[in-house]
Amino acid sequence: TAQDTIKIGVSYPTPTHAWAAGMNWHAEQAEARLEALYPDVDLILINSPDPAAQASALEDLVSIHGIDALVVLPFESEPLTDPVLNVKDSGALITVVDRGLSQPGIEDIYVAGNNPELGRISAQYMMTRLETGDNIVILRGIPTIIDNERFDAFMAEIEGSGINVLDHKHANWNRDDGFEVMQDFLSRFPDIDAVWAQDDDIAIGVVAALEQADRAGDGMFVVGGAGMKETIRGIMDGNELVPVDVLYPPSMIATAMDVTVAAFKSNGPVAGRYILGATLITQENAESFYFPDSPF
Amino acid sequence: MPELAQTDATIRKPKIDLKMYGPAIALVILCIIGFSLNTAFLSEGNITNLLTRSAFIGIIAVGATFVITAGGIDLSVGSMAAAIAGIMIILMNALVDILGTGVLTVAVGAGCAVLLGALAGLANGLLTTKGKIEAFIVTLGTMGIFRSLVTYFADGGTLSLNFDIRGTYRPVYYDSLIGVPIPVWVFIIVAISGWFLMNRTTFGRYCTAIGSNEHVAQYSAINVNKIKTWTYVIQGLCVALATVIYVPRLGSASSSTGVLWELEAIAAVIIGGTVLKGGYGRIGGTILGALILTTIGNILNFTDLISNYLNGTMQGLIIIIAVWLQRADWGKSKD
Amino acid sequence: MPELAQTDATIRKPKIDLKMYGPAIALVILCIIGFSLNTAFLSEGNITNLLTRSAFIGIIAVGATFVITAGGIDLSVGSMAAAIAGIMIILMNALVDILGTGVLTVAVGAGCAVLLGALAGLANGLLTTKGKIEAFIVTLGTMGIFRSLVTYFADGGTLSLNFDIRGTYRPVYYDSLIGVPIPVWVFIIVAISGWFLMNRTTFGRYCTAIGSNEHVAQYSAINVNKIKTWTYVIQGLCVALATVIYVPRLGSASSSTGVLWELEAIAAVIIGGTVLKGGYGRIGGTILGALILTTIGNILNFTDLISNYLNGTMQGLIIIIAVWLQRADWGKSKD
Amino acid sequence: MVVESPMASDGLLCADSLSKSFGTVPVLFSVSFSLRAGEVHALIGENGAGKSTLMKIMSGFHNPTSGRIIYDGKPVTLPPNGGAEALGIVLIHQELNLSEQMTVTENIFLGREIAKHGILDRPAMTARVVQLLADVGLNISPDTRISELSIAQKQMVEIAKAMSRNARVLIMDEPTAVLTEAETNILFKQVNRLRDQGVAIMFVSHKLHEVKEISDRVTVLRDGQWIGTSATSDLNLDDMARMMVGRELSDLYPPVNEPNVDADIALTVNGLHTKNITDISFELRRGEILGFSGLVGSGRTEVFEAVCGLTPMQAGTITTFGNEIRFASVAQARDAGIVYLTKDRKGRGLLLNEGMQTNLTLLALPQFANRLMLDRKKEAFALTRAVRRFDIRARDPNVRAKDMSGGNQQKLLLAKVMEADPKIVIIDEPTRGIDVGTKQQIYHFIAALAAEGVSIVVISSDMPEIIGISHRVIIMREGQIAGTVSGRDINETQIVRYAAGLNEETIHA
Ligand SMILES: Nc1ncnc2c1ncn2[C@@H]1O[C@H](COP(=O)(O)OP(=O)(O)OP(=O)(O)O)[C@@H](O)[C@H]1O
Ligand SMILES: Nc1ncnc2c1ncn2[C@@H]1O[C@H](COP(=O)(O)OP(=O)(O)OP(=O)(O)O)[C@@H](O)[C@H]1O
Ligand SMILES: [Mg+2]
Ligand SMILES: [Mg+2]
Repeated sequence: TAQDTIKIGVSYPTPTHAWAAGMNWHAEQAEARLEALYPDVDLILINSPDPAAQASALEDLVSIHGIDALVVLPFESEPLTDPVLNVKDSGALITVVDRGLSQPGIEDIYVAGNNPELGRISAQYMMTRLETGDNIVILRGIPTIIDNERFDAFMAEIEGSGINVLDHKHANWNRDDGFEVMQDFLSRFPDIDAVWAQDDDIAIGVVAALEQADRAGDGMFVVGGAGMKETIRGIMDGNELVPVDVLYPPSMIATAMDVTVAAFKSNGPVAGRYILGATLITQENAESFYFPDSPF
Repeated sequence: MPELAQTDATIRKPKIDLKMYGPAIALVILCIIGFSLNTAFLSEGNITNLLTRSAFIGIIAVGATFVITAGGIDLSVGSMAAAIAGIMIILMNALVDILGTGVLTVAVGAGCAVLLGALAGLANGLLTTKGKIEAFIVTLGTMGIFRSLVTYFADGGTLSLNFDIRGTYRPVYYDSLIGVPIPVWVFIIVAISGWFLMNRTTFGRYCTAIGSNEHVAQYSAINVNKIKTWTYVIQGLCVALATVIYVPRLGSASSSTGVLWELEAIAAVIIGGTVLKGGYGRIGGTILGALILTTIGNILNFTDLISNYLNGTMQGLIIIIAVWLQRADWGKSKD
Repeated sequence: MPELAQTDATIRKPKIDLKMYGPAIALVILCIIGFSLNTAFLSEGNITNLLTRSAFIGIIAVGATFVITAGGIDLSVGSMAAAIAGIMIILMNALVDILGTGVLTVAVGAGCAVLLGALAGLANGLLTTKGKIEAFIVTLGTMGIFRSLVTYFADGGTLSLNFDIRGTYRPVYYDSLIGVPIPVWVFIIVAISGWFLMNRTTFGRYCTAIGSNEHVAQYSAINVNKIKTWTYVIQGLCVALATVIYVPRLGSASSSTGVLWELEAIAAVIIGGTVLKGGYGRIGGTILGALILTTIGNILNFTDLISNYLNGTMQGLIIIIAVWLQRADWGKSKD
Repeated sequence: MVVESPMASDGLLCADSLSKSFGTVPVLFSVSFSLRAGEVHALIGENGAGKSTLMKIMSGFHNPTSGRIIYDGKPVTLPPNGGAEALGIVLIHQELNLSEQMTVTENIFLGREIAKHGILDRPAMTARVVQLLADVGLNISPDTRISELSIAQKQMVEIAKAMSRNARVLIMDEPTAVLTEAETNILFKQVNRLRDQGVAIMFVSHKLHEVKEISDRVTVLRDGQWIGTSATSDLNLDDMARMMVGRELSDLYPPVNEPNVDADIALTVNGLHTKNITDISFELRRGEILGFSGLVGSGRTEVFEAVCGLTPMQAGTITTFGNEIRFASVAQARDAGIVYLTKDRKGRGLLLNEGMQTNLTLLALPQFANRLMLDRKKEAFALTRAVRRFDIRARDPNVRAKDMSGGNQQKLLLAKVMEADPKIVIIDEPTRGIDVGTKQQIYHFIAALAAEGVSIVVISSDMPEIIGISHRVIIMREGQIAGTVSGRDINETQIVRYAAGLNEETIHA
C-alpha cells in the first residue's frame, strides 16, 4: 500500500553543463536500478534552475510527496541550509551530496567529491612538468565557492615553485568562454607554457584556441578536470596536449542514492561521511574511468 | 439634448469585459490541473507555500507595473535584489558587534535595504529622465553593475548572514500571523497599496497619462520627469521590500540570487493585462500574473510525467496560452 | 507665396547630425583604451579574433534591427540559436550513415538549419500577429521552449558533432578568404544586405512606418501583419546563419549555448542608435554596436587592473556611457 | 431653394441607404446621396452629425452596417484600409494620417512607393514630391521629417499626398480647418484644376463661406440623417446654417464690450526671445480679449509656449499681476492662473485612449484630489457640468477620446483647460473644426468670461473670428510683432497689411 512505500526525494541543480548532465544520467540510472530492485522504494527526481527554486522544490517534496528521505545536491551551501533543516524537521533522513551545508550536523549521510584536492592535484601535476620561470594561465569557472576552493588550493600549492601565473579569468565552465578568453590570453602573452582550465568543457575551448593560433606544439599542455569521457578517451590514446585529467566523479549522486536506500534496507549502520578522491587520471589508469554510455 | 437622453439607455448597459477575467480564468484552470494531478495541491500547506513564494515576484511586479504603465522598463530588478541582499547581509553582520544580534540589528539592516532600494531606483530614474538614455539600456547597464557588485562583495562566493541574527530574523519568513505567513501579509499590503496608488490617486493617473502620451502629459501640467523617476523609486522600494522578506528564507546572497527575476516580474505584469508600451496598468492583474507563474512551477514539481528538461517548454507554452486566452477576440462574433 | 517661403531658410540649413557618429566615436575611444593597455590589442591576430567573434552577435543583431524597427522585440534568439545548433548537430551525425562525412552532409545540415530558423521565426511572427499576443510574451515563451528543447535533446549535457564531419565543416569557421575569415565575410554580406533591405526597399520603409505608427501604416494599405511576420522570419534566418558559422568553431551545442545573446543583440541594436519603441532603424549603427560590445569583453581580458568580479560593472558602465554620449543634447548650444 | 431627392443614381460614387452603428450606438441612419464626376460636393453638418463616418464608409475605411455603395453604376464592396485608392477613391482624413518620424517623401509615397521588385526608385519619388510640393505652394525640403512641420504644413503634405494619387474621387474631410486663407486659396486652385479634369470631389467643412465659394452642390447631415442636397447657388450662408442646426441662428459674434482701459494689467511680456522669436513685448489687461494674428509659422504659438514654460526662454521678462515670474513647467503656470489650450489636440491635447472624464480633469487634477487621493464623485460631477456647459455630444458617455467626433474633441479640450479656473486663458485656434452653432456658443462663452474679468488671448488664423471677438489684435510676422490694431482699426485690410509686411511700425514706440 501507499503508506508502506519508502519515498525518497532527490534534488539537484538543473544540468546546464556536461558534468551536471553526467550526474543527472547517473541519478536516472540509479533510480531505475533501485526501483526495480526494491518495488517499495519510490525515488522522486527534481532538478531546479536556481537556489530559490531548489528551496521551493524541497518544500514541495515535503508538503506534496511526504518524503521519508532526501538526497540533495545543494545549488549553493548557504542558501539551502535552512530549507534542508526544514526537511529534516519533518522527520526525513538527509543525505547531502557534494556541497556541504553551512551548518554542521544536519545531514545523516554526506557523500562528496573533493574540490580543494582537485586544485592541489592539478598544481602538483603542473609542478612535475614545469620549471622555475615557466608561465601558465588559468581559466576559472563561474564565480562560486567551488571555483574559489579549487583556485585557492591550486594557488597555495603552486606558491614558491617559481611558476608564474600570468593571469586568471573566469571562463564559466563553458566552451565558448574558454575559447574566447584563451584567444585573448594568446594575443596578450607571447610565452605560455601550460594552461590550467580547471574543467574539461573549458579545456575544449582552450584547445580549439591553441590550435587556431598554432601554439599547440612545443610541449604546451592543458589540464582540465572532472573526467569527461572524450577527454579520458584522448588520454587513453596518448593525447599530448591534454595528457591527464583530475577526477571529480559525477556518479557521486548515484553513490548517495545507494547509501540512502541502504539506510532503509540494510541492517548495518550507513550514516557517515563518504569523501571521494580527486584521482589523477593518466594513460595508465584511464581505462577504469571510461564510461562510453554516459553523456559525460 | 433629447438625442442624448434617448441613447442613454442603450449605453448604460453594463459592459462585462470578458478579457478582464482572463488571468483569473487561467489561474483557475491551472489549479484544476494541479488538483487533478495530486489532491495535495489544494492542501493548506501547499497553498501557503504557493502564496509565500509568489510574494517575492509579486511585490517586485507591483513596482514593475508602475514603471511599465508610465512607458518605462526595468531590467535591473533581479540584480538589484541580489545587491541589496548582499549589502544588507554585510551590514547586519557588521552591526552584530555594535548592536548585538537582536531585533535592532535586523531593523537597521532592513531600513538600510529600503534606503538602498530607493537610491538604486533613483539612479535608474535619473539616468533615464535627466540622462535621456533609453530605460532599456540604463537598466541593462545597472543590471550588470548590480550583479557584479554582489559577486565582488561575496568574492565570487556566497555572503551569509551571521548565524545568531538568523535566529532573530528567521520568523520574518517562516512565521505566521492569524494563520497567514508574514511574507503573504506583506504581499497583501503591497498589493492593496499599489492598487490604491494606481487607481485612486493623482500619481496613478499621471503614470497612465505619461505612458499614454508624454506630450499630452507635459501640456497637462504633469512633471513628466518627476513622475517617471518616482516610478523607478517605487520599483526600487518594492525590490527592497521583497529582499527584506527573501533574505531570512535562505540567509544568504550570491551572484545567482534573483537571476531572471526581471523577466519573471515583467511576465507577471503582462500576463496580468498591463500593456508593455505603457498607458494601461492593472495591479490586480499583476498579482494574478505572479500567482500564475508560481503555480506553473509548483505544478511541474508535482509530477514526473514530464521530463525535467522540458519544464521550460511547459512554462513557455502555459505563459503563451494564458495570454492568448485573454487577448484573442472572443467577443468579435457578438458585435 | 511669401508666407510659406519665409520658413524656408530655417529648414534648408544642412543639419549635420553629430549623434549619428556617436557609436563610431565610442568604438574609436574603446580602441584607444585597448591599445594603451596593450599594444597587442591592434595586432592583426586580435583584430581578426574581434571581428570573427562579433560576427555571431552582429548577424543576429541585424535581424533584431528589423524586428525592433517594426516595433517588435525578440527575446528568443539565444535559445533559438542553441536549439538550431543542437538539431543541426543531431541531423548531421545521423546523415553520416547515409551521405558520408563530406560536404553534402554539411550542406544538407546547414540548409535544414536555415529552414528551422525561418520556421522558428515564422512561429514567433504568427503568434505575435495572428495570435495578437505581445511580442515580449511570445518570445519569452519560445525562449523557454527552445532552451529546454536543446537541454532535452542533449540530455542536459553537450551535443557533439561527429569527429569526421568536423574536419569537413571546420574551415567554415577557421579558414580565410583573401585574408579575411569566412565568418567575417558572412557578417559583411549580411550587413550589406541588411542595410540595403532597410534603406533601399519598400520592405524597410514599411518596417519603419509600422514601428513609427501602426495605425498610419495600416491606413496606407500596408499589410501590417505580413510585414511584421517577415521581420521575425528574417530574424530567424539571421539566427540560423549565425548558428551555421558558430557550430564549426567548437563542434558542439549545449544548454548554455547562446545564453543572453538576446540581450546582447538588443543592446547592440540600441547602442547603434535604433529606437527601442520602433520607427527608426540603423543597420550601420547596429554593426558598430556589436563591435563595441565585443571590444568591451576583449579589453577586459587584456588587463588585470580590474577585479574579474567587476567585469559586469565595467560592461554596464561602458554601455550606459556609450549611449549617453550619443543621446545627450550636445547640439543644443550650437543651434 | 430646391431640395433634390435623396437617391439620385446618376453619380460616380453613390451611397444607397447607408447605416452605421458602433457597437450598439447608431451614428448614421439610411443616408443616400450621390457624387458626380466633375463636381465639388460639400457635406456640412454639426459636430458629431456623422460626416467623417460617412466619408470613411465611402472610402472603405469603415464597413456600413447596412446599405450599399455604388461606384461607376455597380454596387461594390470597397477594400479596407485605403485599398480603395487603387480604385481611384482617395480620402484625406480629418485627423492627420502621417507618420511623424518619417520624411515628407516617405509619407507621400507610403504604401504606394515607386519601386522595381521592391527596390525603391528614390530619385523618381523625390522628383515627383518636389513637383507636388511646388503645386501646393509648400516650400520645404522633401527630406524634412513630418515632426518638424507645423500643423498647417502637415495638412498641406496630406493634400499633396492625395494629389499624387491620381484620384477619380477625392474626399477631403475638413482640409481647411488648420489652414489660413492664403493656403486655402492654393488648395482651392488645385481643387478647381481637378474638377476641370473631371474628378469628383467631396468637401467637408465648417467654414460656410468656403463652401459657398468652392462647391457646386451641398448635402446637409443632421444627427446622422440626410436632411437635403441642393445646388450651392440656391443657398445663402444663413440657409446652410439653418439646415445644419435645425433652427435660426442669431448673431454669430457677441457684441464686443468696450474694453476697460483702466483695468489692472494681468500679463506683461517684455523683450521675450526664444529660438524662433525675437523681442516680443505686449500687455494684457484684466477682462481683455487680445487677438494674435499672423501667418503660419509667424511664431504666435511659440510666444505663449514660452510664457507657459513649454519652450525655453532665452531672454525677456514676464510679469503677472505685478509679480515677475518665469515658469519652469506648465504646472507653475497653471498655479499662477495661466493656461494654454494647444492647437494640436491629437498630439498634445487629449489622451486618445482614455475617456472623457480622465481627459477633462487631467490639467486640474490636484483640484480633484485630497492629499493625492482622487475624488471621483467630484470628477463625475465636473464631467456632467462640462458636457452641459460646452454642449459636448458623445452618444456613449464612456467613449474614448479617439472615437469622438473632431469638433467634440475640441470642446472637450476647451472644457479641460477651463477646469483649472484660470485668470488668463490662451486659446490657440479655439474653433478649429467646430460647427457654426457651437462656434457661436464658444464666442459667447469667451465674451462672458472676459466680462467676468478673465483675460483672454485668442490665437487664430480665422480672420473673421479674430475681428469678431477681439478688443485688440497683435499681428506677428517672422517671429516679431509687426503691429497692433484696436477699436475700429480691427479690419481685414489692416491686419493683412501688417502680416504681409506692408505696414511698417516701430514697435518699441
Ligand atoms: N470608432 C468609433 N467608435 C465609436 N463611436 C464613434 C467612432 N467613430 C465615431 N464615433 C461616433 O460617431 C458620431 C459621429 O462622428 P463623426 O466623426 O462622423 O462626426 P462628424 O460629423 O465628422 O463631426 P465633426 O464635425 O466634429 O468632425 C460621434 O458621436 C462619434 O462619437
Ligand atoms: N521648423 C520647425 N521645426 C521644429 N518645430 C517647429 C518648426 N516650426 C514651428 N515649430 C514648432 O511648432 C510650434 C508652432 O510654431 P509657430 O509658433 O511658428 O506657429 P504659429 O505662429 O502658431 O502658426 P500656426 O499655428 O498657424 O501654425 C512651436 O512649438 C514651434 O516650436
Ligand atoms: Mg520515480
Ligand atoms: Mg469629422
